[in-house]
Amino acid sequence: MDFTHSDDRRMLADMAARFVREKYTIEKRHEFAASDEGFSREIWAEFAELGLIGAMFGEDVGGFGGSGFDLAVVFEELGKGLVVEPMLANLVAGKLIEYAGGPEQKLLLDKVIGGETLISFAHSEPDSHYDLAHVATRAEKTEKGYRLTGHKSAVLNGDSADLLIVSARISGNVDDEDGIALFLVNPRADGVSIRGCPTVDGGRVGDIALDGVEISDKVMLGDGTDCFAHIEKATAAGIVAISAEALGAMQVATEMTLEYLKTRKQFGVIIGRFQVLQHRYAEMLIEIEQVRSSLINAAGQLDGGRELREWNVSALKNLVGRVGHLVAEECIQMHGGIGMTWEYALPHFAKRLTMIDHQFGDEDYHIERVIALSAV
Amino acid sequence: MDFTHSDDRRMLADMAARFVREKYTIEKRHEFAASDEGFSREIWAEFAELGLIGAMFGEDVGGFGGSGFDLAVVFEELGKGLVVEPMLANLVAGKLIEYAGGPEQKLLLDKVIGGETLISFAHSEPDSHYDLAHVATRAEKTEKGYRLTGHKSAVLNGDSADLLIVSARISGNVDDEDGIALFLVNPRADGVSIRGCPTVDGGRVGDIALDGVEISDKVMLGDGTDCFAHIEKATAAGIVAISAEALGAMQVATEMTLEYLKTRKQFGVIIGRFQVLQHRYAEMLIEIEQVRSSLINAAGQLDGGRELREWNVSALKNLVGRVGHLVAEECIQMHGGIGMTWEYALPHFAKRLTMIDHQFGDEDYHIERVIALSAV
Amino acid sequence: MDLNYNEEELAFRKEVQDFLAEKLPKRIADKVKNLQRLTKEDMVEWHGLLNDRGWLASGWPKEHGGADFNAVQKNIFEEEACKAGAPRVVPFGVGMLAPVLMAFGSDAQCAHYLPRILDGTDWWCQGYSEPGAGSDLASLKTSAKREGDHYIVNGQKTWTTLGQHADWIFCLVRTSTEGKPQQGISFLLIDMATPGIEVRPIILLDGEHEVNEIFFDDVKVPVGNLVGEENKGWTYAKYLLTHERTGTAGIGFSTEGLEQLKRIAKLQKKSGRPLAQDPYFAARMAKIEIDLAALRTTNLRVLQDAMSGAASPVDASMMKVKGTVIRQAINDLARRALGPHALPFVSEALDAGYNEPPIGPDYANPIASDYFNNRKLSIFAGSNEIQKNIISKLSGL
Amino acid sequence: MDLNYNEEELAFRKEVQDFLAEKLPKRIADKVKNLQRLTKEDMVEWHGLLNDRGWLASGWPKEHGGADFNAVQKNIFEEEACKAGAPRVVPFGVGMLAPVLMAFGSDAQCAHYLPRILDGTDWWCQGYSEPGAGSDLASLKTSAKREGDHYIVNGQKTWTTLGQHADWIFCLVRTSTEGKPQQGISFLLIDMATPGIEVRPIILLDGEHEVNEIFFDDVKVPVGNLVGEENKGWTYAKYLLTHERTGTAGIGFSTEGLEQLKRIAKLQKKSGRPLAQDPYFAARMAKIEIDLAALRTTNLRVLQDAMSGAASPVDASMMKVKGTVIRQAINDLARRALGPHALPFVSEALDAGYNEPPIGPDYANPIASDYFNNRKLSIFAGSNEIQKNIISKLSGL
Repeated sequence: MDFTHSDDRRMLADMAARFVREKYTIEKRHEFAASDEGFSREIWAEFAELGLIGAMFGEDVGGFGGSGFDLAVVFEELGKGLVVEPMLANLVAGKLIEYAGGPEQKLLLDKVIGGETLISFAHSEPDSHYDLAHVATRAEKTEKGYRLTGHKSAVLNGDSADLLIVSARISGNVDDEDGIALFLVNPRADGVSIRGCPTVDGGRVGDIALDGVEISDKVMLGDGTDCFAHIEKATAAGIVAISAEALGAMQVATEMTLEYLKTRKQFGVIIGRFQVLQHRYAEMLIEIEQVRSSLINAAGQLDGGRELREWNVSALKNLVGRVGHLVAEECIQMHGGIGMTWEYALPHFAKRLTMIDHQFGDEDYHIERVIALSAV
Repeated sequence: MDFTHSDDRRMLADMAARFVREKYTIEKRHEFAASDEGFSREIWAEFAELGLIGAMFGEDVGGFGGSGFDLAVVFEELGKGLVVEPMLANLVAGKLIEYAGGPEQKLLLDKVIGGETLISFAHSEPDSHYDLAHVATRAEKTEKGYRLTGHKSAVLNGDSADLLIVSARISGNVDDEDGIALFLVNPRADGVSIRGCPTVDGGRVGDIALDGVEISDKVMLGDGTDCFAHIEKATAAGIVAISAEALGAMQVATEMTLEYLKTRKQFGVIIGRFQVLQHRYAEMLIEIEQVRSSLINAAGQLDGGRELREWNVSALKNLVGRVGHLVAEECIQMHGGIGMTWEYALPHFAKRLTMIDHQFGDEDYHIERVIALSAV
Repeated sequence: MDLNYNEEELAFRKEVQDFLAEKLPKRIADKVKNLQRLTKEDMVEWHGLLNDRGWLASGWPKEHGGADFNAVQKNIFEEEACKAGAPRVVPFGVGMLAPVLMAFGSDAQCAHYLPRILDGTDWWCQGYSEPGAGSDLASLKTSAKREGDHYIVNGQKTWTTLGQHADWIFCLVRTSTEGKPQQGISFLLIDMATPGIEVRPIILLDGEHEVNEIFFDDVKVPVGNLVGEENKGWTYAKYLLTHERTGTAGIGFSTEGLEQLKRIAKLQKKSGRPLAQDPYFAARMAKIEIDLAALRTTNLRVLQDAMSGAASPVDASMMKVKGTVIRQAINDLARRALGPHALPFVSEALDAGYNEPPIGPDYANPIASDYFNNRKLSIFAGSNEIQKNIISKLSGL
Repeated sequence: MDLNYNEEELAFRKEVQDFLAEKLPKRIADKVKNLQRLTKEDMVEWHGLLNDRGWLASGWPKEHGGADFNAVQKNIFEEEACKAGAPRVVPFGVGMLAPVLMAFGSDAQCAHYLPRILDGTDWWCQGYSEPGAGSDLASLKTSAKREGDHYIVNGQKTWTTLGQHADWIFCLVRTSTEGKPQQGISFLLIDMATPGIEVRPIILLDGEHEVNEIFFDDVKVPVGNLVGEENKGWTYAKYLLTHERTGTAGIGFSTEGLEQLKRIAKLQKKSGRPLAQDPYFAARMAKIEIDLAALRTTNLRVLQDAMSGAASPVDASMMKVKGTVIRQAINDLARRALGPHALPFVSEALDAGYNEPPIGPDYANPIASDYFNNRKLSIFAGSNEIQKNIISKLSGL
């Protein structure tokens, strides 16, 4: 048993931390978020150069890490800066290629790791809620390959991706785990139309219509079978990453709150002297430690067997949902009016923490999943 | 719209309040609870004389009230004294006779109101949890009447009742609402065996085995049909009563806590000066006001149509479950060690508040019921 | 004890319903129901329609042109107005300044300002909070120094809601630094067109411009604009705070919010069935519905007490806390209900005239933003922490 | 980062398991698992068996006859002991007095008292709390006046756990009223057989006799029974409090409690199916299981820090709060799970030898009572409020 990180991983974490601290002010972040693509291509190129993208993937596909703890340390630092670059989108889509792709397809990851190709996983649909097996998009067999018809929604950075991984059903009913295939789709192909849109917490999503998109056999990821298992596992990686991001954001939010409590006066007294705020602050700290432990549990199981992995991942996401909500609401409340203003950084952390519950399944979705996985 | 009680009902409430205040010390209460029957026959006779039992029933069956608000004002005062006399048992069983009984059977209520006959409703069974329709006890038709076989558990004051109302199934499956009949059973009849037992909060329950009890046709309550509806309505009356009891207990518990907070010193300071305790105290008060309002809502619908009645009754019991739990745990915690001691009255109020959630359905049972009733 | 409205009250409710059905412009009601932005013109238009009916100043006595509603009538009006999607009456002139003028202002002030509030000539805003004085109002620093027939005002106010539209501001200013902080405060009326006043927008976390900072740099205010006596402003403000507290529970908003939430939960799907049938989500909704049903009755009880003069300030604080907790919980659930659809947010779609098709369900766009905006409910108008201080104090702690 | 135990640790776990399987009397384990009462004899017997193996004093150095377990070993031992149903080692002598003696006592005191703790000659209890001094320990009033070779002790101690069995008590007493309250406190060892000592039971809310009041009326204590220096007792007590705080999370108890809860939830029925399948109850259990899984890892992290000397007192306070919240929540759910069966309570059934058939399911009788008893967890050993004060203070507030 050892809870210390290896030297390599500590260096990785330090590098990400330094980059965020030195180059990623909240003003810049807002500027990037408000741009057309919703992020900075230059920053993305720097991520590639620093090896941060590569740290998301295994050595067999040209990466420099790829374990749960690599994801965790990098995303924790990204969370501290509210980084808007499309790391999460590229991680999840990249993991699908890593897990499911054929040898030639895996070569695509070189360009992803190099920052040249942006990818995203177009999976969620208007009626999916958080159900990973819900795929109504159809892939009909044609002479040359397949024809895709369907509607993908809230696709992370789907409006700036150079390549989409699209899930579509080759057989079965709309909620079946079986029968889902993955396809590499050019977003500029005929029949693909994408509407980009900002998100309430500073990100970007794409709404993607697939209107009889003709694709060849070759763009099917892997051999087309067992794709649900790959989707589940890539989502698990996404959950570890986004939970680490949440942990980073929680720490900054509580640190800002601590500073505020120590300086702001009311009725002639530093408000940090009010016992109610002290206790509520302490309660947040306790829960954040819990999140850190839960993140360790899930990151450590990411490459393990399905049941342990999924139990720990869903446990983590449930806890992050609960604690993120607490920290977001409490930090705003403890700040009072100033915590409600755009100009101040705190509410942006609170917004991100809140909206993380809307990605990869919320607190209720994951408690149900933990129950189902416990019953096994 | 008028939230003031009539003069008559105010007098009833005052009388109950005075009785509890003047005659029902906590020491006496413990003494009654520790006695063989778990209550005082003398006190019961006084209740009868004061008309408190009669206040539970309508004038057509010889009572002097019987509305939801009559129940509410009396039980609120009983709750303030942690009264252990079998008012609840006689209320619910008596309501069944009032609702379902034939003209002759209703005459039985004279003796109940007079305090001469104690009655109780033997309904719950080992696997019932809180499901009112769960009746596995069978009533088989015989030549002379019926033969009852089954097991009733946690029957309120079932060990001291002079007459039991037993639910048994004449048709249908174990969880069906249809097919349940009610029978007036002499607890000393052949085949009835009763084990009395104290409850953790100072009451008494009976565990009743019915081993082929032969009864005549005449002891079937009413005409034997529609009994589930009567059971539901009598239970609603029980819920209004026990919730009012909870409201009374909550008030005493918080008043004792207020007194303690105002006198106890720690670190040289009256602990009521600690803001954390102030806020937690305020939060209890807010919730107790909510309970009072919810009680008004349910009491006002008790004689109304089924859907409004049951929605409001289940809403009330859910809220009482939540708030009772909060008040019980918080009042003990805010007292510290002294709140853990038998000698002090507070923990007995906390125990009763906690265990009220175990009667007539707990918080979870009633939230499910509210959902089902809202969907109608 | 009678939980039913009497015939008079029912007739009044019918009257309100008829009025709203006839007069409330559908264009405006649609904006309110779809959580879109209201323009100043929308608000002024609605005020005008209410005033034509004599109902703009619902609490004023009739001699000043008010409706003189009692507490139950006010509550009925609020319920029906929320249900119909009527905009909230902007309270600063009608509900906040006017009661102070009637109680403490001169006859001349009443005669001048009250009609102008009713007919929409003056849009008022409130100058209480300052950067260093939020919940601790008495520590305010904006100064008014007497020079001849004028006060010279210097300082800064903040959180001034809808101040960008205002013609006038009523301010608490410091006219003396002697004695306790409360003792040197005066209540001053200031024309926003006076030189030296600058209004700067504060953008809230949801990107909306709803509150402002107002800077005063040697602003000359005629002494005639003082309300009541100099250095007695704190008393007037406290009077106003009590006045402001009735109806802070926002039952009408919560009721409408819950109805909207239920509609959303029926339309959103989870595992192929309506989210409303998901046991966890259904339980979250049911708990709030139970709490709101109880609070609705608590509110009516408090209103009855208020009408008989028995209302306690502790009631107002309790209603504020529980009312905002419930309203925020409804906002929270609406956001949760959307699942991934809570993410996209197109600010322009909040304006009337936006014609692009929605991204996601047509009700989704403003929901998350509204949740964030309404975090203010537990902060502004006396934070819930302050209210709990008050409750415990008045209860004997 | 490695979440697995190493081979050495696994081997140790096996050793503990084997020992428990072989030596822990089934009669005693059954009592523990069924929440029945343990007699003094049961506890003494188990202490003896542990001491035979050299494991009674798990934290003592070997030279004093201890096991010298490191933090991870202690944790493994606790986990396995809880799982097997071993009684908790009564901590007053082994875990509380002994560390103080070793750190501050004389060699003679160590040589005399430590072996008697190990072999069970002396049963110790703790005399800290007083009626007016609970969490605020420094305000204690029990006085010890020096008269020749003795102290004359007068006063009252309370909440003395298992004091009814004790041969000796270690006390904090006031030897001076000069200076700050903390400065005049001394640490004194008192033979319970000394004239002038009276032990009165305190019955807790569940009817159990577990704590006591102890009265001292001119009790003569030889000066040789003073530990360390006069008026330095506060320092020793604080040392002890730090010592006491490791392992306050009660992970082992919670783990076993959760297992028991799951068994009950499978056996109890709701609407004809196991309660464990009820979505609401299942969610309550799952949330606690998630929290406990996280706390288990937090605990291991803290233990690792403790072994490398990096543990912070804030960790101990966090573990205390979250650990007791989880443990109490498990008790709460077990009670809820029983439905109406939580009501009956036959106190006699808690004693071995009770032969009546149970009323309700055989696991039901002690559950509600145990829930009430364990409300103490958040009160005793530094209330959770005190812990939160500490956390916020150490975090910079």
